[in-house]
Amino acid sequence: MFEQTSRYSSTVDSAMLYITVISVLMLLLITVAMIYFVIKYRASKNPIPTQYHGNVAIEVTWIIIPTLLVMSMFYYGYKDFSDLRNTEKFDEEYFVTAKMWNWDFKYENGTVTDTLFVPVGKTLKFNITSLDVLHSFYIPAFRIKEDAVPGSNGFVVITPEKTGEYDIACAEYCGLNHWNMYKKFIVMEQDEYYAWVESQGGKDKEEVNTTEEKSAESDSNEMSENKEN
Amino acid sequence: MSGHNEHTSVDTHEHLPSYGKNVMIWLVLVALTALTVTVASVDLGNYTFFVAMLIASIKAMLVINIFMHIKYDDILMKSILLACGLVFTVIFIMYSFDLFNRYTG
Amino acid sequence: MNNTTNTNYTNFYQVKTKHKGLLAWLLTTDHKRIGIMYLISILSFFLVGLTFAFLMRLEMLTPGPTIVDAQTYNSFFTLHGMIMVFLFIIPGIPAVFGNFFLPLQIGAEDVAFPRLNLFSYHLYLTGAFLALYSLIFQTHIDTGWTFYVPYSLRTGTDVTLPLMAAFILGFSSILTGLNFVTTCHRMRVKGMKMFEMPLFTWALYSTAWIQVVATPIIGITIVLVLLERSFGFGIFDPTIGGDPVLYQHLFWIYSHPAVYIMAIPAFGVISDIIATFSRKSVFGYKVMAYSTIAIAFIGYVVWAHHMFTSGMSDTARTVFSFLTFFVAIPTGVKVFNWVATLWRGTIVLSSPMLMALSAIFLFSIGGLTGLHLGSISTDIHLHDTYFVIAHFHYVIIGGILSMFIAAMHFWFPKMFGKMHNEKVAKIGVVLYFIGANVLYFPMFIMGYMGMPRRYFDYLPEFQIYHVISTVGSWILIASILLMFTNLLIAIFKGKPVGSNPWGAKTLEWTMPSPPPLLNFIETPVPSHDPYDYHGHDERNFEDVKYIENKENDIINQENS
Amino acid sequence: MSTTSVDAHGHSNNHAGHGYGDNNQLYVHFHRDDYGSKFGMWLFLFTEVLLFGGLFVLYYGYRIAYPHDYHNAAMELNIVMGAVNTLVLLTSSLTMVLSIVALRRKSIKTSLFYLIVTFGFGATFCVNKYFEWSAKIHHGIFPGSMELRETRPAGEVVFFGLYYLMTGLHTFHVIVGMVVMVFCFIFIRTGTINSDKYIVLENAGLYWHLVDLIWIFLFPLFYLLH
Ligand code: HEA
Ligand code: HEA
Ligand code: CUA
Ligand SMILES: [Cu+2]
Repeated sequence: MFEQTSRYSSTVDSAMLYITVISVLMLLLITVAMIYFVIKYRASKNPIPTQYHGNVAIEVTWIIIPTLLVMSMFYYGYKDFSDLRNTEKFDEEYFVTAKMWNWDFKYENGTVTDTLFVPVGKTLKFNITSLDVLHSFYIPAFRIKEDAVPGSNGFVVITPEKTGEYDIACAEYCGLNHWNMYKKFIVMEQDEYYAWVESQGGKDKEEVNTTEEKSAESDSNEMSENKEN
Repeated sequence: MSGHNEHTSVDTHEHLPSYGKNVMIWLVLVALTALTVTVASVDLGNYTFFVAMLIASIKAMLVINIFMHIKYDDILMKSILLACGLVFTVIFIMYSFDLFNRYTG
Repeated sequence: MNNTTNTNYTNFYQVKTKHKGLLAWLLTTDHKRIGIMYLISILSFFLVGLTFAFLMRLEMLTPGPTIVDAQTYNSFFTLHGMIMVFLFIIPGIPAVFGNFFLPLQIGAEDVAFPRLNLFSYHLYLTGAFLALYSLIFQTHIDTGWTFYVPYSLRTGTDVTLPLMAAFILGFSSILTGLNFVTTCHRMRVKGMKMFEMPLFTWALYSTAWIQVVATPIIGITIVLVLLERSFGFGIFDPTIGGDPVLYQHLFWIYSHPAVYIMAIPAFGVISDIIATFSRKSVFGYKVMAYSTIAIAFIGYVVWAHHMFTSGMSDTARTVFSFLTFFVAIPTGVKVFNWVATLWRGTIVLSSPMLMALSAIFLFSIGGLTGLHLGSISTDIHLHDTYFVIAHFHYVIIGGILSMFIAAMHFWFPKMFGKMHNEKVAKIGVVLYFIGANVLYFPMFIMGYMGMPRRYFDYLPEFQIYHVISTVGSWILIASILLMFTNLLIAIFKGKPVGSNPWGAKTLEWTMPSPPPLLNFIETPVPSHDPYDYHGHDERNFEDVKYIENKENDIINQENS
Repeated sequence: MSTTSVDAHGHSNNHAGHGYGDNNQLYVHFHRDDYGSKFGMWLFLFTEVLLFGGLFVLYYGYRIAYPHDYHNAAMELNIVMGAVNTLVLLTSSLTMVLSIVALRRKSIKTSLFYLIVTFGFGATFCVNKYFEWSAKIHHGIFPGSMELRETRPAGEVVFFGLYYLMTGLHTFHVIVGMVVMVFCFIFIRTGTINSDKYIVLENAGLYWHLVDLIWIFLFPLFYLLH
């Protein structure tokens, strides 16, 4: 549930917590003030209202303080995000291809599988694309999500820190079986993983996939070329 | 901002517009069209786009100011045009943040 | 207090017209009748939208198919979203209460272009009937209310008619906006400056600008999807060169400002209600007016916060996240100013007031969770999960629907000349508050745990939250039905009221209720402060007895 | 006069006389606000510009995505056709203005003459467009055509898609403008529009100039940039 699976997931959670705490405080402030005023100044107690048209100092205060608060929120979100997008170096690369209503996971050595196996403690880059409509590669436990857009490539970079089995979901509406694109994301011990990858040696899940991917690549257009450089 | 009661029913441009001035403007517009077509055949590299847009904008300003009378209208009427320009600028700028970084990495 | 029932006038319901029967309504240019017609049509569609919500919640009660299959569920949320957004909440407050009260609040006799106003209504009806036709006779659209390409290009369901309906409704919205902007500038009664208009009018004015500025973009986008579907221009179709992300830009360039089209009029209603029942001028009137404009403007430059995971460039994600946070500032100013208005006021807890206070609370929850969504890293996790659903239902149910209902209670005596039962109304408000929280709060938790939206089925660990949420929807049903029935009964059996039962100060309360055809019996003299409560003493205010539900005053009136 | 009747008519006593039944022209009658109409018209033009704006946004986006394809595709459009149409519209804008000037100077005949000329230019524009489009269609370049889908790069498909959409939407506006002119013609003949009440013609003129304005931008964007 709120399980920590990587450094990234815990920073996202603390950003979440930070925003939540400020929000709850704000909400409390407003609510308490509201209830207090309603009781204290109810018509039967305070039949003559005091006319007040405003107060510049107060209004400036409640412009400036929230501004500072939200800027700090922005900073938190931005910092984590730049980690997620840090592509300078990564250890393993995967090619994730979505289609109605399935995922294909392709490893660097050409193997294609239905379940995504990765090694723990390595920095992994996922290149995400789609063959038909929009999908979204979502691993709740890692707090990551990136749309699979036909005709172009998205990516995310994560470093899992705990072995285990996690869910991959599709988070962009894609039709009838959108709800049924759950797949497993399995983080293995490093030696176990590498042994496994070796043993697969470029095996395809089904031969069909390669041909489809080839044709998708061959009508590459200027747009995706531009994007890559 | 001005309330309605400050305007009269027949609006602000009292002067009767003349034929001559409009014909002049038309001549200028035609000349600018000729210019832009000529310039198009010269290779200006990256500037082609800007030159073409500049000339088009000048033509547009002439049409708006003179043919569409905005020059003689009051500030409220002009502010619509201003808002329109602002909205366009904002959309294009915001949108460019995506385009330029995505397509021309 | 001028609060006598004026018997020697004909109110706008009674006026004889050239046309008879239904046509006397359908062909009227009277803004008040048009407002009432909008009220009836919009509420009918609201019920349709609600029914889909109800069915959806029922489906989510248990994992696996409960009452329908996946395809049907997909069209349920699409139809629910479309009907609620395009047919209910966007036209909602402006078309009903704006039409009825904008001219009254600025001392005018009608809007600037009465015939255009009627035309807008006809467009609305046309759009609504197209939508309804498609609903009844065609396969149900299943694209989600966002119609994202390329799915909307490929789906085999009937997309054309609902999209055309949305296009026509957009046009209706533009024309209403154009009309209101002109009305605010040209129709103010002599002596009323822009900065002396009530805040509800200000809200309508800013909203009208957004309608004019944003709606054409969705219009063209819809047309493009339709054309793409039938001819294959290649604009959006990735197989022949289109880029789906550009579609999302165009869609949200409209649809983000659209959420402020929904919200700003509701803010206006809150301001008017709070001022009235605190017997005070709104704290920081000018700041309130400016913040309305600021929201409208900033709201225009944050659209891509809906696209943080869409594959947009990283720079754009950062810039849009940054700007998103600035919407919170003017909104915060509004919230704080409302609370400050209560300070040292004379607070009368009528049902509209109770609703407004609960709205401030619920809206704040919705708005503050908007901050979680505005921050990039957290949004990447929360995007397209139930957290988003909870966010916007809190804002909409808590802030906007509730203000629609509050406005109905607040202006009911003016529109119908009758008073509803305040006690029942207050029970309704409390139920509504409980229901909304039970219904939507669990969704925040689910969303954070990773339950994606638009899912027909879910993992077993989410069931408990779905069950709570569904029970909440029943409480909400009960409250809504209770309040509507109460009002419906009051139309026929309510006690007649005078011109100003609530003791409000804006101009619409200076004429008898319901208003006469040309609104003002005498030319109104506006005050420099639209909420001028100087010298107010609640003990001298007779009409508060309506609020306290005491009957004697009414009997006096009936005798006179 | 004033625009709200509230201050223009102390109508507290003559209320009954203002019911719709007796006088259905109630609002039309004393609600004359030329300034307001023009203001409304400008707002409407604003929305029209934004309607095209959506397309300009797409044009711009794809121009950045596919710069080369755009250049190549633009070569295939006929500059002469485009330039002629530009001149036609510019001139029609002029004659539209002249029609209003004439009307305000009370020369109804001249006004009608210029209106007809404007209409004629509009028609010329449409005829030109018809030939231009049919030439393209003849070469197999139209939305969804095999030629485009199979043999052209993505950027050209998009370019021609936008070309048809934008010039199509524009031509649609030209036709609407021409219909409006027909109504203006009739109203001038019947005297509903006259040298004192010319706001309808003026608004029609504004609309027509907008059509011209948009073309001023479409022309370089599609025909010149190669
Ligand atoms: C009326 C409707 C409405 C309103 C008013 C808002 C208001 C806001 N919304 Fe919301 N939103 C929607 C309707 C609305 N939204 C809808 C329908 C969607 C989903 C669409 C879809 O995908 O189907 C959505 C989705 C949505 C997203 C995209 C989520 C995603 O899909 O990933 C984001 C992201 O930034 C967002 C942010 C905000 C913000 C920052 C505000 C701000 O305006 C909120 C400002 C208010 C406050 C902040 C609270 C009050 C202030 C204070 C109490 C004091 C100050 C305190 C501080 C500043 C700390 N909204
Ligand atoms: C104006 C906007 C509005 C309003 C008022 C509501 C109101 C409600 N909505 Fe929402 N909703 C949206 C706008 C709105 N919604 C949008 C835009 C989406 C996104 C769609 C998409 O993904 O494309 C959405 C999506 C959405 C979902 C997510 C679906 C999914 O992603 O799988 C859910 C789930 O619970 C939901 C529930 C509700 C509920 C329970 C209410 C309740 O508040 C309603 C309370 C009322 C009742 C529960 C019924 C009471 C009445 C009756 C039963 C009437 C009986 C009938 C007659 C008498 C004729 N809505
Ligand atoms: Cu794939 Cu949703
Ligand atoms: Cu938004």
